[in-house]
Parts: sequence; C-alpha cells; structure tokens
Amino acid sequence: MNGPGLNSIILALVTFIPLAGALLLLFVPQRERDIRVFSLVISLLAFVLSLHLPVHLQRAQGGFQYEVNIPWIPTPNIHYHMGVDGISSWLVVLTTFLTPLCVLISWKSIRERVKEFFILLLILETALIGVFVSLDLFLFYFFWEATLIPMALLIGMYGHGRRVYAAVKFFLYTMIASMFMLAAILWLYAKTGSFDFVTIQNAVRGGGVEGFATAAPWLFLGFFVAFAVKVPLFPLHTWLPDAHVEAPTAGSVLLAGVLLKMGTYGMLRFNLGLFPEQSRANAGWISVLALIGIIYGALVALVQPNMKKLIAYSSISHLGFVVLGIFSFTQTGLDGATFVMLAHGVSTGALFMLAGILYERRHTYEISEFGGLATPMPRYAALFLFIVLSSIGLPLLNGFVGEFLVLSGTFRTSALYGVLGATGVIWSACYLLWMYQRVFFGKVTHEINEVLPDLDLRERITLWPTAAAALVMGVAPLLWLNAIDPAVQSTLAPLTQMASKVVGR
Amino acid sequence: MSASATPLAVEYVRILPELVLSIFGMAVMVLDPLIDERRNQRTLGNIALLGSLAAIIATLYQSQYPGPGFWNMVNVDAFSVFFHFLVTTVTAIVILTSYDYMEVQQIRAGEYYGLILFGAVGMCLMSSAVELVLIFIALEISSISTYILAGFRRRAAISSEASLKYFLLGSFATAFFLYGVALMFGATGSTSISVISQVLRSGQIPVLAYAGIALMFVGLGFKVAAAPFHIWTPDVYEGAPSPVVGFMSTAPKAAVFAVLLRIMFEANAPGRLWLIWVTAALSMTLGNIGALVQDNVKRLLAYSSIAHAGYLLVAFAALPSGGIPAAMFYTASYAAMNVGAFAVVSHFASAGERYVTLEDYSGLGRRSPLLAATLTIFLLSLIGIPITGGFFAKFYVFSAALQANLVGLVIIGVLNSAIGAYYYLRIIVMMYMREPREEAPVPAAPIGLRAALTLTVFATIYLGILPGGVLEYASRSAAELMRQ
Amino acid sequence: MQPVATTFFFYFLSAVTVISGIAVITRRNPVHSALALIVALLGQAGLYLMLYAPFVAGVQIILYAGGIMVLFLFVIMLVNIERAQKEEQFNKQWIVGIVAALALGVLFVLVYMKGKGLFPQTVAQLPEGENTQGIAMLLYRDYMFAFEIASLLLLVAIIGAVVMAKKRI
Amino acid sequence: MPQNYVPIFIFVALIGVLIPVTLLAAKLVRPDNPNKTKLMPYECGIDPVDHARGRYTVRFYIVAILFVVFDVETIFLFPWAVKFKALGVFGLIEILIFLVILIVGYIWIWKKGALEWV
Amino acid sequence: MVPLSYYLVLSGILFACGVLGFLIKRNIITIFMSIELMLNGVNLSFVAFAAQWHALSGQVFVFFVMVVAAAESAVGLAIIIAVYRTRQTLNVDQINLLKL
Repeated sequence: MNGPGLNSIILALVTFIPLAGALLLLFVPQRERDIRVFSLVISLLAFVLSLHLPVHLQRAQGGFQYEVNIPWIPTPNIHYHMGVDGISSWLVVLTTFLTPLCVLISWKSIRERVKEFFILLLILETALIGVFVSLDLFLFYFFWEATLIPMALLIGMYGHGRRVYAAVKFFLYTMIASMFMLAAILWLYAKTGSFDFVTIQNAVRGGGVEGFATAAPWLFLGFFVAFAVKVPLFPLHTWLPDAHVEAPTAGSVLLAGVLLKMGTYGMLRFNLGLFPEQSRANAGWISVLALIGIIYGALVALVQPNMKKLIAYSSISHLGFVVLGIFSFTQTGLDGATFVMLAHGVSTGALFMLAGILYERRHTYEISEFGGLATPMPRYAALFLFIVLSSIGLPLLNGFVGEFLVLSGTFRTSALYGVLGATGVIWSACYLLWMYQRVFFGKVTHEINEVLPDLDLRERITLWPTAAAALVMGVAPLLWLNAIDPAVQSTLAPLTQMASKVVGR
Repeated sequence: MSASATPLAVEYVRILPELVLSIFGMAVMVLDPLIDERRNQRTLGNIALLGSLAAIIATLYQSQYPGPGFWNMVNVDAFSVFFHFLVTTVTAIVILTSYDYMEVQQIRAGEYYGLILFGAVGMCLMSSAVELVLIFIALEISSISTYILAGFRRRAAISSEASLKYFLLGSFATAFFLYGVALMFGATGSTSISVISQVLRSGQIPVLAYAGIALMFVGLGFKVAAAPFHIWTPDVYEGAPSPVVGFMSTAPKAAVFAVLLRIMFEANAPGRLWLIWVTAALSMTLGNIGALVQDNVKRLLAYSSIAHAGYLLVAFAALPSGGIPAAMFYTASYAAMNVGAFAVVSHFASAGERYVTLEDYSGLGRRSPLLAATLTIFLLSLIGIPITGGFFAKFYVFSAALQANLVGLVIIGVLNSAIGAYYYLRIIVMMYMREPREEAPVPAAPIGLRAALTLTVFATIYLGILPGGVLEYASRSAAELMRQ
Repeated sequence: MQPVATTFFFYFLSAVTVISGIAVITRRNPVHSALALIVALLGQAGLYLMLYAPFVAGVQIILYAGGIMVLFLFVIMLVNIERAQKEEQFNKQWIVGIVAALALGVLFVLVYMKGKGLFPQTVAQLPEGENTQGIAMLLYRDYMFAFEIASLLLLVAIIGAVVMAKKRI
Repeated sequence: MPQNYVPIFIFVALIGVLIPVTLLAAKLVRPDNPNKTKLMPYECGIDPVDHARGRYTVRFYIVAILFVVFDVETIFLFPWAVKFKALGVFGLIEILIFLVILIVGYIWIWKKGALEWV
Repeated sequence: MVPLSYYLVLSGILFACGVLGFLIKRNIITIFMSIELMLNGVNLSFVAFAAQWHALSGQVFVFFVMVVAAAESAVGLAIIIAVYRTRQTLNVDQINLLKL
C-alpha cells in the first residue's frame, strides 16, 4: 500500500465512477443533448483520474500497487481485492481513453433509446476496468461475466442487419468458454481454500496444493480456452467478424480496443502467472495457432469486400502478434506484446471510428461503394492514411515499436516462428494499403460521393487524440515501457528460473 | 417434552405458524360466502396476506424456542425455522401476485386464498416434522391443495386436465412413498426419524432399508419433479394459473427437499450416492434439452425447474457438512427468482392467459420496460450470472460437490448451465431485440404485483451480493441437524 | 387350544384378494371392476383379522368398502359408461406396464429372499382383546398432532371436492 | 385365527350360499321366451326416446362426498368413545377441536349452497 | 401358523397389480381404482410389520393412510367430474391437449 489518501481509493474511484454515472443517468431528463454531455463529462472524469495510475506508479516496486483488500463474503472467503501493476494500469488508461471518444463518435449516429445506450456504455466501461484491476479470482470472473451483458445488448439493440444472431453468438461463445474457467477457479478454491490471486500463486509456486500436478494441464486449458475465445485465437474466432460488422461504431471501438485485450491480459496474468511450466509445455502449439491467426487473418482480410470486416480480420492478425509475443517467454517479447496491445487498441479503435464516420454518410461499408474519396474529403483521407500507416507498423509510429519488440523476442526463442511472424507485417501492409487505394485514390466512381461532406469539428476532435497518441507512442515508447518492464520482469521471474533449470544456462 | 398426559404450553408455541395459518385459512374460507360479490376478492386477499405476514412473525417468535414438541412429532430447530420462513414468505408473495390475476381472469373465489394458506400449513409442517406419519399427512395436505389450485381456471379445459394429470401422478407417487415408509418401518420397527437413524447407524443395515429408501426417493422424486419422474411437470405448469405455478414450483418443492434432507442425511440413509448421482445427472440434462425446444414460456420455465431440481440434487450427493447448506441456499435463491419470474409471466399473460408463447414476448422491452427489466434480472439469475443469487446457489452446490470430489457430476452441471444460458437468452432476445408484434401497451403493474416484484428482486440481488449471512445460518442449522 | 385351520383361511382369503385384484384390472366394465375391488377389500379385511388387527379391519370395511367404493359407484353412474365400454380398454403402453410390474416383482422377490432370515417364522400371539383401546391411547396421546392435522386435511378435501364439482361457485 | 371370529365366518358362508341359490332356482323355474316388444322398457304406453340409464346430476355426487368425509369423522370418534374416561379432559378438548374444524367445513358448505337440492 | 413373509409377498403382488393397472388401463376411474389397490398393498405390509414388531403404531399409521385415501378419493373424483364436464370423455389418451 503506497501512501494513504488518494492512492488507496483511486482504484475504487476509477472503477465505479462510470457505474455511478450510469445510475445517475437514469434520473437525467430525456433530452438527448443533456444525456450525451453528461456521459461525456463522466467518461472524461474517469480518464483524468485513471491518468493518476501510471504517473504515480513506483517503477522500482515490482508487485501490485494501490492495493485494496477488504473481505467481502466470509463463507467462501471472497475478498474485494484490487491492485494494479505496470501492464494493467496502462490497460485501464486505454479503456478510459477510448470511452469518451466512443461517446463523441456516437453523438449523431444513435437516434432512439439514447439513454439506454449510454447507460450500457458506462456499465461496460466499469466492467472492463474491473477486469483489469481485480486480483481476486472471483471478482475477476464477476467482472468478466459482467462485460457480457452490456456488450451483447449493445450489439443486439443498436446494431445493423443480423444483429440478434451476432449478439447471441457473441454471448454464447464467451459464456460457454468462461464456464470452463469457472470450473478451474472452483477447483483452485476447493484445494487452496481462497480466491486471492497472490495467495494462490504462492501456494502453487510453493507446491503445497495437493493433486496440482495431475490437474494442472486441465486447469491451464480451462483458463486458456476462456481467454482464447476472447483473443480470438484461430479456431475460436468466428464470432468476431459477425460481432464487429453488426455492432454500432462505439460498440466496435470498445470491442476491438479493449475486450480483445481482456483475453491476452488474462493469458499474461493467469496462464503465465499460475501455471509457468504448463505454459512452457504448451507454448509450441499455441504459437503455431497464433501464427495461423496472423497469416490466415491477413489473407482473409485481403479478400474482404466489407471495410469493417477487413478491419476485424486485421485485429485478429494483430492479436496473433500479441499471443506470439507472450508465449516467446522473453523479456522483449512480453514487453512487445503489452505494447502491441496498447498500440492496437489506439489504432484499430481509430480505424473503426473512421469506418463509422463513413457509415454515417453512406450507410454502407462496402468498399466497392467508395472510390476516389480523397477529392471530396481531403482531411478525412489524410487522417485515414495516418492511422493506416500506424497500424501497418511504419517506424516512428506506435505499430512499429510493438511489432519490432515482439518479433525480436520471438526470433530469440525460435527463428522459424520469427520469420513467419514477420511475413504478417508484410501482409497487413498489403491489405490495408490496397483497401486505402481502392477507397481514396483515382477518380470518384459514384456521383453521390462527390458531394460527401468532410470531417466536421466534432469528428476532428474525436480523431485527433488517437493520431497524437499514435505519434507519441511511436516516438517515445519509453514512457510506456518503463512501467511495463518491471511488471513483465516479475511475471517472467518464475519462467526464467524454470527455464534456467531446464536449459541450464 | 412432557411424558405426562398433556403437552406443555411451550409446545403450542412450536406449532404457532401452522396454527396462525390455519386459523386465517378458515377465516378466509368462512367469510367468502358471507361477504357480498364485488368487494369480496380484495378483502379476502388482504386477510390472507395478513395471515401469511402473521405466520412470518410467528416463525420468528417460534425460533426462540427450539426443541421437540408433541411427543417428538415436531422438532423446531434452525433447519425448520429456515424452511418455515421460506415457505411463508413465498406464500405472501404469491398472494400479492394473485390479487390482480384474479380480477384479470375473472376467477371469483375466496377458496383460492384459503387453499393457498392450507397448502402453506402442509409445507411448513413438512419441514418441522420428524415423524414419518406427520410427514405423510403434511405431504398430502400440501399436495391436495396444489391439485385443486392447479385446476382453478375452470373455464380453460387445459386447467382441469392439468390438475387431473397432477392428481393421478401425485397419488401414484404417494403410494410409492408409503411403500417406502412401510419397508422402513419393517426394517427399523418405528416411524420416527430419530429412532430410524439410531437403528441405521448402530448395527448392520437391514436389506429392507435399502429398498425402503429407494422407494421413498422415487415417491418424493415425483413431487420434486426430478428427472425420471418429471413427465407431468410441463403439462401441469402450462395448464395451471401462473401465480399457482409460481407457488407450486417453489414452496412444496422446498418443503419436499427439506423432508429429503432429513431422510437422506439425518436418517443417514444407506447406499444413497449412486441413486442421487443418476437422478441429478438425468434431470439436469433432460430439463435443459427439453427446454431448448419449447416455444411456450410456461413450459420452458417448467423444464428449467426440472433442470434446477437436478442442480439441487447434486448437493445431495455431496458430503452432509457441505451439501446441506448448499441445498438450503439453493432452495432459497431458486424460490426468490422463480416466484418473481412467474409473477411477471402472470401479468404479461393478461386475460385468459393468451400471451404465453415466445412470440408474444417480442418487443416487450419497449412496451413495458420496467417489467421486462425485472424479468431479465430473474432470467439472469436463473442462468447464474455473478451478481445474482442464482450464481452463488450454483457456486455453493458445485464447490460442495467438488469437495466430495464428484468431478463427473460437476462437469455435467457446468455444461448444463452453459446450455441453459441459451434458452433463457432466447426470452431476453425476444424482449429486447425483436420488434413488438402488436402495439397495445401492457397495462401498468398494479400495487400488489409491484410490491411482490420489489421483494423478489431485492431477495435475488441480496443473495447475489451478500450471500454470506444466509449461508452462515444454513451451515449452522446443518451442523445442528447432523448432531442428532 | 390351537386354532383349527388358519392356514386354510389365509390361502382362501389371499386367493380371493389376488383374483379380485386382477379382475379389477382386466374387466372392461368399470362397474365390474368396482365390485371386484370391493371383494378384494373385504378379503383384505379378513387378512387384517388374521393379523390381530380387528380395529383396522373394521375401519377398512366401514371406510373403504362402505365409503370410498360408494363414491366410486356414484361417479361411475354419473359418467355414462356405454361410450366408455366401446372404447378400446388397454392403451398402448402395456409393454411399459409389464416391464414395470416385472421390475417391482423382481424387487420384492429379491427383498423377500434376502429378508427371509429376518422375520420370525410364526406370527406371535397378540392379545387383540384391547386392540382398539390400545390404538385409542396411542391415537389421542402420541399421535395427537397428526390427528388434529387430519381434520385440517378433511377440511381441505371438502373445499377441494365442492370447488371442483360444482358448476359455478 | 382367533376362534371368536368363527361365527362371523359361518354367517358369511351362509350368505354366500343362500343368495346365488335363490336366484338360480328362480331362473330355472320361470318360463323364458323373450321377444322384442316384451323387452322394451314399459313407459306407460309412450315409446322410450332415450336409453334407460339417464345422466345423474352433480348434486348426488356432492352429497356422496360429504357422506364420505363425515363418515371418516365418525370413525375418528369411535376409538375416542371407547377410552374417553382414560383420556380425560384433555381428550375431550382434543375431540372438540377436531369437531369444531369440521363444523367450520360444514358451515362453509351450507353457506356455499352446496346442499340446496335445486 | 402362517409365516409373516407370506403376507409381504401378498402385499407385493397387490402393489404390482396396482402399478400394472395404473400403467395399462385407459379409463381414468379404473386407473384411480388401481391406485386404491396399491394403497391396500401398502396397508397390508404395514399391518404385517406391526404384528411382527408388536407395535400398534403400525396400525395407527394404516388408519391414517385410510383416512388420507378417503380424502384423496373425494378430491380425485371431483377432479374427474370437472374433467368429464369439459371434455365429455374419460379416455386417458384423448385428454391430450397439453402435448409437447
């Protein structure tokens, strides 16, 4: 616990301000303008407060900071235990950074049932932050489930075409997978008698848990399946394209920006944290799955007629990088993976916003509908190019730093995976630039495109922060890596000792 | 407890809730023909509500005088007070919901409230009786009153058919239960549970006891709608009036589970594991699969109650120390969510129970957002989403089973609750994501229903956020139960 | 003095009971099966007498044969049975019935075989002089609470029957 | 089989023999050549329109139920009557409670109009 | 003297008869009669065990079983009449409004 006062209650504040905002929204009168302004203020407040987290984080101290640990339910001894380290503090900032932008982007696009929309959005934000800050397995599972309902309702109520199918598919995929995680958590509780992540981690490392050796592979799989569905890893990814195409813009931004990171964060925290030797044993086939994800995602994106689906498959392939980085078990690999998580959140979030803006004008995502948009909408085209370059991985922008670190880490463990991963960078360049060329360059094919209005003030305000963040992350990654490095150090500690035992170096 | 001719005054206190309920029941019954037509429904309803609230107070008062009563027929301890409180609160909520159900369906009957109160007497008695004779008679009172209540929608043909099916299978089950009691009496020479448990714990267990337990389990399995004997549940739940179904699916089920707990654990029934294991697994799977194909909401909730009976039976297979509190907690949280769900269903069904199929529920989120929101909370609790009571109920049951390392059963349970999520989700999807078929707004929820819903929602959420207190009480009563 | 030929009476009465029991199931006309049931009940009353339970035999005759069967015959009269007779008597699940009966038979034979040693071979003499008095003391002392609750059960039965039977209440 | 029941058995045996014998004897002795008109039920000249066994009304049934329930009530009184001296005042209170509950049932039936023979 | 187990076998047979009747008969009243038959089987075994354990409580239990059977039959037959009034038939297979 570092210092009384703000530090002790900051986590509770950041997590539950959006929820309080959502409840207050119930009493705000039905006028749409007030609702939108009110939710914008709430999300900005949460963002400012969350900035406090990385700034005051003591670099030297490896463990969790701003810890709060209050017993909540005595009988199965569940504690309200929250804490943040380098990785999760920045993920919280990513969430609070994207939510105000979502509120701004859906200023005009949401017409009816506005109040319910913003209530669901704020509840979703609370649940997402909760996932990243909770250290009690039960609390983690509680927030993990709590993200399902608002997201499913957002897709189901405000989406386009086949929204019900997409919402049900999304809900069921995650629900059934998380049942396995629940079974694993139950088993751990039955054997160690507590839900607390830290105590379980010590018990596991101490070897005190009886029957752990036999059950460990199943427990690892239980956790891994739930996270793999969320990432999404190759075989379990089919829900993502449907969910993205049908979700409203704000929903896709949060879905791609943060929900996918819950899966990778879970792998980093729980799979690596609790089962180091299992993760090393399974690293082989998981990395293969990640590689397939990268290449398959990129190839399918290449042929997509629908712009939003293309971006969805691009995020599958980018997340493949993250998983590759995590299971390379090297310091740089894990640093890179965390950095790609943050960078991907910013750039893909921006890409979905851009697609949303286009949808507001033409109510379609089909690339064939657009052609030569550079002439009527020059500013929009420039921004779009900037974001595309950042997500491709142009040096001096955020994509490059992350992918470079991941690839260098992967090369160290196995050169073959490194090479195959590198092709992913080329593929992403192909489909994104080709899409950009078809949409923006050449002469205007459809006459109604001539008169499309360019970005208005509100849209510019939403997009500029993401562009600025992409640039700053590209130029000065150390701001982020200083916080991430010690956290990665502490997660990697058991693995490296174990590695030295195994490899003997 | 007096060996003398007459029981002490304190023993009358030990049956106070039953006395209060039957006095109010008789008052409602006699007043019905005396009061004139119009005002009769509301005043009788109020009297009945007063009766159930008085019974709740009587239960709290009774809880200060634990101990046996009436020559060891009745034994008041933390276990029976828990179920008394549960049954009386469920009765109060059902009476609240049926105020307006009666007017909407134009069923003009004072006996409805009388029968509910008499049924409640039977159920309360079942939880505190330790003598098989008394258990049998209490079981009969509660079953007969539910048979009649099931057939109360006299104009609808399916209602009388529902009560006929319920009656035939119910008396069939009672005959099996009786045969089990006869064999147990033959094996141990007495019908009082404490004597039976002594005999079973002491010497070699006579072979008759195995057959006796099996037959008793068959008989009670019918009443609780566990799997191999669940055929009647969907038809009866569809035919009977909705508030009655809410009553029927929670209170008598909780009372029968109390009896099962006493017989299985207190009487330390022999060879019970594989019997329960099979029934639990069967009812979970059949309940869930059956519910997947339903389009009538009441039938869907009937199959879901079969599945939940399966989850509850998983707690029976666990060790007594972990199993009993889990089972008690499960009955409490299941009662809260199911009564609430059926209260909302009874309001949506409106006159003549027309709107009962899934299509009728489309777009309800827009037509009456408040009621749809409460139904969603109950459905989420039935699925087992964390902040609701349903989650902790399943959680305790599965962790109790895990402690008795019944891993196979837990896996079936976890998979089933995953499948279960689908058909509850269909209702939520219908309500929120479909356009409403007809624009007629659903009438606003009247006072009685509003009060009932606030109570049940509060109970579901309370059990979801602070389950510690209830579970603490349950494990204390379990320890007490096991000490005898 | 050893009673004259008890085993004969036992076999006679059990034969009567079993045959009329089967007749109840197999007869097409419900009135015939009702009469067969009455004969079975009377045979059973005789068996109770053999088991030194005169009070229970008396109640059986008055209540069962006298009360319930009267009710059955009333209802059969109420429902015109001509149409009922023409309809096919046995529904399709007779296989299920046979299987269930066999299962129960196996269960009882198993119990009987296993439990053979358990029961004393002969039925001990029981002074049936004060049988009813003994039951009375038991009924109004030990089972007093069950007795009071039974009155409540009868009350519920009255309400139920009248509510269901009358056309408009 | 305790002996003092032998007279009952003789009585039952006698009934069992006498009734069938009388019926059989009458059947054997009387002339028997049925033809259609003779078998028609005699309805003082008008030809019958419906089969003999007409439908009873429900009223009969309600009376039958009440008979059964109050029959059970009397059977409960029977053992009490045998030992009411030993049971004493407490026994009396017990029976009074029992009777009061059933009288409440009776009043309810009466007020309900189930007994009217309309 | 007749050994007690003969009575048990007899009660087993009666119970099995009742179950058989319940499952195969079509007319509801006959089904209801077979339930009464099952209850009689149970009563017989109760009295037999009461004789064996010299406990009158068995006979009191039988007495209560008969009382309950009377109450149940009164209610059951009322329900049968209610069903008959709405459906004009007592054939179990035709009363199938509530199919899946």
